[in-house]
Amino acid sequence: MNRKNKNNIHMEDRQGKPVDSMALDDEKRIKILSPGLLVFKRFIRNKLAITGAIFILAMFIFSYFGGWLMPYREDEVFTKYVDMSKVYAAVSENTEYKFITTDNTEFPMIARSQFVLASNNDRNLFESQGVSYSIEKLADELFVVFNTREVAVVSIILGNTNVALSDPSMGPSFIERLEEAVDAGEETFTYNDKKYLLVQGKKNYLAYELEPLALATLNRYDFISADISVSYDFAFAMELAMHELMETGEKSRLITVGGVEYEMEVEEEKASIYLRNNGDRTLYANISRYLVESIYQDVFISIDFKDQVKAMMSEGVEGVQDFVYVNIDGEEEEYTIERNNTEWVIRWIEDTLVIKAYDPPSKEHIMGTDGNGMDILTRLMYGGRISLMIGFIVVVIETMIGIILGGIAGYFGKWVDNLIMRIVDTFNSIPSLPIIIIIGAMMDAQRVDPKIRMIYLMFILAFLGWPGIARMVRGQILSLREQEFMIATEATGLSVSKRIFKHLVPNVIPQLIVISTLSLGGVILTESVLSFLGLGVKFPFASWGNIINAVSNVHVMTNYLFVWIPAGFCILITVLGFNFIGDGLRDAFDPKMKR
Amino acid sequence: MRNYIIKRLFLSVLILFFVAFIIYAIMRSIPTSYVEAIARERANLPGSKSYTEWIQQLNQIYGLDSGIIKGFFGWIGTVVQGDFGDSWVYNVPVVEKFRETIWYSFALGSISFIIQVSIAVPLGILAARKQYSKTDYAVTVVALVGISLPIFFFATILKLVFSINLGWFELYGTVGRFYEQLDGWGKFLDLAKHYVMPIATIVIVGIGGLMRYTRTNMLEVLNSDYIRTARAKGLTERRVINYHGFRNTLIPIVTIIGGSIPGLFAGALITETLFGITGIGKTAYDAMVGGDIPFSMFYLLFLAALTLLGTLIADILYAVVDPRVRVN
Amino acid sequence: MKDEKIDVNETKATDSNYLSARESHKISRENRRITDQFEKQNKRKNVPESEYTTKMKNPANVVEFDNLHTYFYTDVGVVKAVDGVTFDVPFGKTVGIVGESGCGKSVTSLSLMKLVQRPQGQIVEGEIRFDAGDKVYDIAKTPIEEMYNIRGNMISMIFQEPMTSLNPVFKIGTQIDEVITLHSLDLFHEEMKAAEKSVSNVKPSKESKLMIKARTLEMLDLVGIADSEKVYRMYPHELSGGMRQRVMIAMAIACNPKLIIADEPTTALDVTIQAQILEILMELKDKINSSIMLITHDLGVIAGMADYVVVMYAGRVVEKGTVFEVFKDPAHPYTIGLMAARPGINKEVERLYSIPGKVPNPIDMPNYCYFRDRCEKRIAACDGEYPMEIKLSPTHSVACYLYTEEEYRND
Amino acid sequence: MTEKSKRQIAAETKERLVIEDNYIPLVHDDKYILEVNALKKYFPIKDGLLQRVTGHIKAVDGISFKIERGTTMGLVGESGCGKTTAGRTILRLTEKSAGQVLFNGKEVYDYTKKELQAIRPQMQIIFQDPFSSLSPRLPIREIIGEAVREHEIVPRNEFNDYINDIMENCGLQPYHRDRYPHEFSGGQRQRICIARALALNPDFVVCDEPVSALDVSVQAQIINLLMDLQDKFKLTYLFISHDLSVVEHISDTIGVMYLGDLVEFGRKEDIFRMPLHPYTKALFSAIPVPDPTAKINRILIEGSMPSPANPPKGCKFHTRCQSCMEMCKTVVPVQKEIEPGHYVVCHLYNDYEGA
Repeated sequence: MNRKNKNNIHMEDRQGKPVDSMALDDEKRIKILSPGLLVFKRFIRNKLAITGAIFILAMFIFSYFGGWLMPYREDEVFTKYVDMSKVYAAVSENTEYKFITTDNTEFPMIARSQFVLASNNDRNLFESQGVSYSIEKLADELFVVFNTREVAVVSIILGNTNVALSDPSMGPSFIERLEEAVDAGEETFTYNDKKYLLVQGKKNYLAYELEPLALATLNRYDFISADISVSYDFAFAMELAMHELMETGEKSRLITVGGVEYEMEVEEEKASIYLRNNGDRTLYANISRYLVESIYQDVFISIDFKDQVKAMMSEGVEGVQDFVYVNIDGEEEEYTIERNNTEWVIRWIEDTLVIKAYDPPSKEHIMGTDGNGMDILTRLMYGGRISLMIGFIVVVIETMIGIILGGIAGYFGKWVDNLIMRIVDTFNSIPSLPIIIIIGAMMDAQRVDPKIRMIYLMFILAFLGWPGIARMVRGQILSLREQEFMIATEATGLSVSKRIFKHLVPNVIPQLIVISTLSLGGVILTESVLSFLGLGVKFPFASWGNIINAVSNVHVMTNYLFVWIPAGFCILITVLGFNFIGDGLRDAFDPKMKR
Repeated sequence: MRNYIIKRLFLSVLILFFVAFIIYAIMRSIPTSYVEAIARERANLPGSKSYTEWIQQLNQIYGLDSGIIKGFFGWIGTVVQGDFGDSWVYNVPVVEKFRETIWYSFALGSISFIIQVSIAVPLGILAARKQYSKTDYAVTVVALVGISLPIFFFATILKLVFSINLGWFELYGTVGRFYEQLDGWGKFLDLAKHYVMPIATIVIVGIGGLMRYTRTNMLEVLNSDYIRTARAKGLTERRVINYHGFRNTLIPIVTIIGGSIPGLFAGALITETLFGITGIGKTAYDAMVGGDIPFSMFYLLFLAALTLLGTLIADILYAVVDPRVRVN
Repeated sequence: MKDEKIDVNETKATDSNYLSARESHKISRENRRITDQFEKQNKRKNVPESEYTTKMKNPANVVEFDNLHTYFYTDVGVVKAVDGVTFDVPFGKTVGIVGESGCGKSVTSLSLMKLVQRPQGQIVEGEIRFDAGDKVYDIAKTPIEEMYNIRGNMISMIFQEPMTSLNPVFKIGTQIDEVITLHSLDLFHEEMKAAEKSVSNVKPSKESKLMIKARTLEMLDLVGIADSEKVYRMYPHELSGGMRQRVMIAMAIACNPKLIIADEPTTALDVTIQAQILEILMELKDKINSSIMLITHDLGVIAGMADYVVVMYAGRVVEKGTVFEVFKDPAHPYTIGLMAARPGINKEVERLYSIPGKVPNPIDMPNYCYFRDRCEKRIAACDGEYPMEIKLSPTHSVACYLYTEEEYRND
Repeated sequence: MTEKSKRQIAAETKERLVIEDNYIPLVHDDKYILEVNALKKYFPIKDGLLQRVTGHIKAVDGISFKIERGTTMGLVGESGCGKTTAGRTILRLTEKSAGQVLFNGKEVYDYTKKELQAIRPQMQIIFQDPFSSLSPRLPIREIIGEAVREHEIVPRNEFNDYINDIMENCGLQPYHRDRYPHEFSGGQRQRICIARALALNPDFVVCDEPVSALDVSVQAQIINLLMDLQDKFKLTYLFISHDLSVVEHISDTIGVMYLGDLVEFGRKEDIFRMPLHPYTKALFSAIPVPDPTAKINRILIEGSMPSPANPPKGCKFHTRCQSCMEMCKTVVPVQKEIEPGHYVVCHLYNDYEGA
């Protein structure tokens, strides 16, 4: 009913006009469509064209305005803190000798291994890299290593002791002491606070001067603070004391090293050392066979923690065991400990700073993040800018070349036309994609700057894309030239430039718009293929193609769909949009099409 | 007609000559440091020729040591004898590698092509018959989506759905590991498992153009006077379209189909690479990315020749198919 | 340059006579609604025969157009291309339809064949009665399926453009054979009648093929093609325009149609060729005894060919009568003007008569005489409704206020 | 094919390819605005590998005539007889192959490009096809006015009035100025074409079938318009048409063309009173007469026109001529003046000189 009313109004509208005052054959009687509206109307009526226009508009807004509105930068890497169960420390029973050297001396690595060999074979002398060393066994698994220097040879010929000194500075009293030792059959002797070693050869004795170099022990020292390191003297004293205590069964003893008084308490295989100060005692260090080491270089594990761990271990750890450590500030820290063969691994939940790689969509990152921790939505926007920009620039360049060459060929004809058309044929048969791939690969190897690369890419694409346009322009101009209105322009004596720009060009433009729109889609597609192959737009610049590039990793392809699916649809929609519009425009401009 | 063909052949050879020159010039403008770096890299690979041998080969065949014009003629001389040098990446003569791989591409190309034609032409005609109907819109949309689909994206989706999620087809390669041990049917199934997705990709991405082309031509034919005459004769709509309309539409379609036959040898560069099919396309891609100058140059020239052959065939076919042109 | 540009703006603002986007939208929406209705009607299947058969008013006629309206629903409005046309085509006679381009003469003939460009063009109202012998069709209501049997068989058509009206990829012989195979197969093979249902798929046997070919050659001979055997094997493009038009005529007469529509058959041809073609048509008409509907804008052609003349103007018949009546005593001012406008050999006039103004665009025509505004004999009565048809004699009638029924009844 | 015959053919071809350019130079008479002498226009046919010229389409094959100032010459003939080409060659819209074209006593082909452009306004052309003869993307005011501005025919401040004036003269409304060609009917387009030509204030206008595409009533309007304008502006027309009755109405002199030749030429009255050439006669008789009572004896000429690329030897019309004689098949007839100003090219009148 309503509809009918509307129709009536409509009829009145048209009849209400002062028709009668006009003659029937007056064109003013009939309203017609203006030329612009005619094309526009045909375009509007094409649903696909409208869809295409909406697509493109949306992509433009998305890429350009989206890029402005987006708070993130194109290449901003996002990080986050993650509670990660991370290995915090490893505990193992020490089975290797630790060498505590005296001040300012060095015990080379090679020599250390020689020591292990020697100690296993009960030799007390060994050599490494031309340096002689000797070993003194203090207790089981406790040795002192000396730097050894031959000082004298004592030969006993017919009961006569003959001493040959290597060092003339040694006085006769040393010889006396030496002879005394030889007579006594001592293996070592002391002279002038220095230790000497006598080794019996076949016919003679060799005397060596011993200089303490290092203490070799299986025990580990855990100090109260990271600043303290173990010194030779301290270790020597402590080791001896500990040994003795364990032998005697005593529980504790006072030891003075370097004027500082310590108290040692021994319990099973470990010992605690307290610093005594006017009767008070504070824990200073622990000695044990266990090695508790943080995997971080800068983390010092407190002695309490180590104690707690050791205590747990002595109770025996089975499977994964949680434990809580109360630190100095009274906070509880949760850890897990797990036996792993001969080792124990301590893990903790750590707030770690990591790159947000492949973060699923969230509030901050509506489309998630990619493998580099960059916001995918932002990348898509900037990628759109680049894809569209490349598309437009390439099409503008190739259209210009096409118009100029096609126009010249079409307008001047004859040999000029022939020549240009052969050039077009030639360029047409040059395979463009392989050439771009080769140049891309070459630029890769030459490490060309991504920005310059992009410019090259545009020029190459344009350079290989113009022949189609040139051919179209030429054909169009050839057919226009035959039209009578062009002959009329010649007959009226118009100048060549006016004939070209006022008569030819406007008539070529519709076709040109169509072909440019269609090739826009093509260029964007080619660019995306190249970028996908890693030969087009390069990181840090985003491009839809290089975003999809992530799928070369099958894991990403299968598990992180949000990384590559949107980019694919962006390309599809944009190219489809341009194709829809181009198709619609072609129909709209074509007077033969009825609608 | 004979004169025409001879003339066209002559022209094609001439154009091919210029194309060859441009390709040669492009290759020559590659920085020598790059060439040397690649040669050195190649020489380090096990079983390869030495660096000096590679460079020597290049110098010999491509005349890198002489001027560009002289070098070009030298190169053309060797090419005419069929000598394209040894591939750097594959370590075999270029022509030999080409012979090995071309049939994979041809198989892939021709199967897809047959499928494409047999789908696109009927659908195009259907769309034209029912212009502006829902069918027409659907066909147009399918065609344009095909044209607009990024091939790598579509291939990836196929892989994801059919290979990873459904497990119907294989992700990569031409044959399975146990291919040799399978019986005939098994071999066929195995091949199908590898080839279905690449073929589907090529078909979907390539079908749009032909479909649109058919539709446009059919529309033009249907608007012509002789179709009205056919209707006035009392022919049924079916016969008007399938006989009078179709025969006229066939002229441009046969032309374009004939023209694309040489293209079947060109290999689907992207598709083959994506699906790991060792056809000429993938081989060439690896060669190009690997800086294999001899193979790249051969491939470029090969493609140019195919393009020219395609246009030549199309033009000749046009003259053969269309009675109006036949006489002259 | 500058001052010109200002001028441009001035004139543009005042004199735009363009449809606004809204009006245009309204029109196209309305058009779609109406054409969709018609299309629904057209696409019905299995229409009962009673719906499209009727009776002739006068059994001497082969075709009777009765108040035919054919409209085109275009973007700028409804074009009433044929707006109430009534005339008869008697058996064995030639009826010439004259009028200027756009007057609806071609659309009238296309309506008869149901070949009007759909969906824009629709037969909106009226009847076209066609006597097919065993029954009488109302073409306006006849479904397309039934039309296949009428087209080319009972009514055939010759078009204006011989260069484009023949299918370029088929040989002449094939094209004429086709129409004979389609409609007259039973002439050669009784048993083939059974297969008539699937006409398009019938593969004629060898003998009937030869007979069909013989018939084709006969037709080619009939239209004055000397080397028919050779022409049979030729493609259309190998023939000149005149020859092609002969082929078209051969095709049109091949099935002995009851009516031949010749739509400007000689307009695209040179005078000398036109004379040849007209000669052939004249001869053939007597030979095959069918009626001809000759559409042309050339009064000379009509005078030489037709028995009856129908003058059309802006989609309506303004005058009709026998050729002698119309040429001797043209009644309608338009007919008179048309005749005076044509320069003729040995017709000494200083100045040609020219009808002022131009043919109106048939959109939204007001309800008064369409010729009123161009008419030099306009009287007060002309401001009234569109004039009725006045019978000046039993065969001669005119739609004009200058004449009244009484005047002639008394005669 | 033997070697010899090949060479022979080559020699023959070579001979055929030579365009003869021998004519007796004209002496200019100021009463004629246009004098055409032995004008030829051949279009080359290219073939073979190197696109060598292998033959010619002899569109215009040596025609001679003169047009007096302020008169109209009609040029009739069937389509493809070369009348359009003749018109365009006279205006140097295509280059001639041979012959002379004197416009106001000066050889048109002697002008430089620049000079030619400057004298273009004096000789204008109106085309047949009203749909392709107007630039579709320019408004009417531009189509008519652009050349006026280019040649500075009127001062800039009078430009608008001038254009309005011209449009009014040609029966166009002022509001048409801003419309585009597609909005007009054929007749109006033809008016626009006439206005475009007339705006340049020409002396001589080639009307190339200006009414062929129009309806009868519009035809009359355009013909009347052309004749009115001729009176008003003292124009000279070369009126090309295939329609004899139109030509008869408008022309003072008439030339009949057949296959590139001017077979008959003379004053209208003479030609209609006494058509001489068999082709002219046939042409006259072929015109349909709008009188059903008139029974005319048609001279039907058989067949259609031969190809201008390979015209018949001798008289080109002999293949279709009813009064063909033996000599017509071999000997090329020459132009003869049968009565003052009435020329014919036909062997039938070989003896006429003596009579």
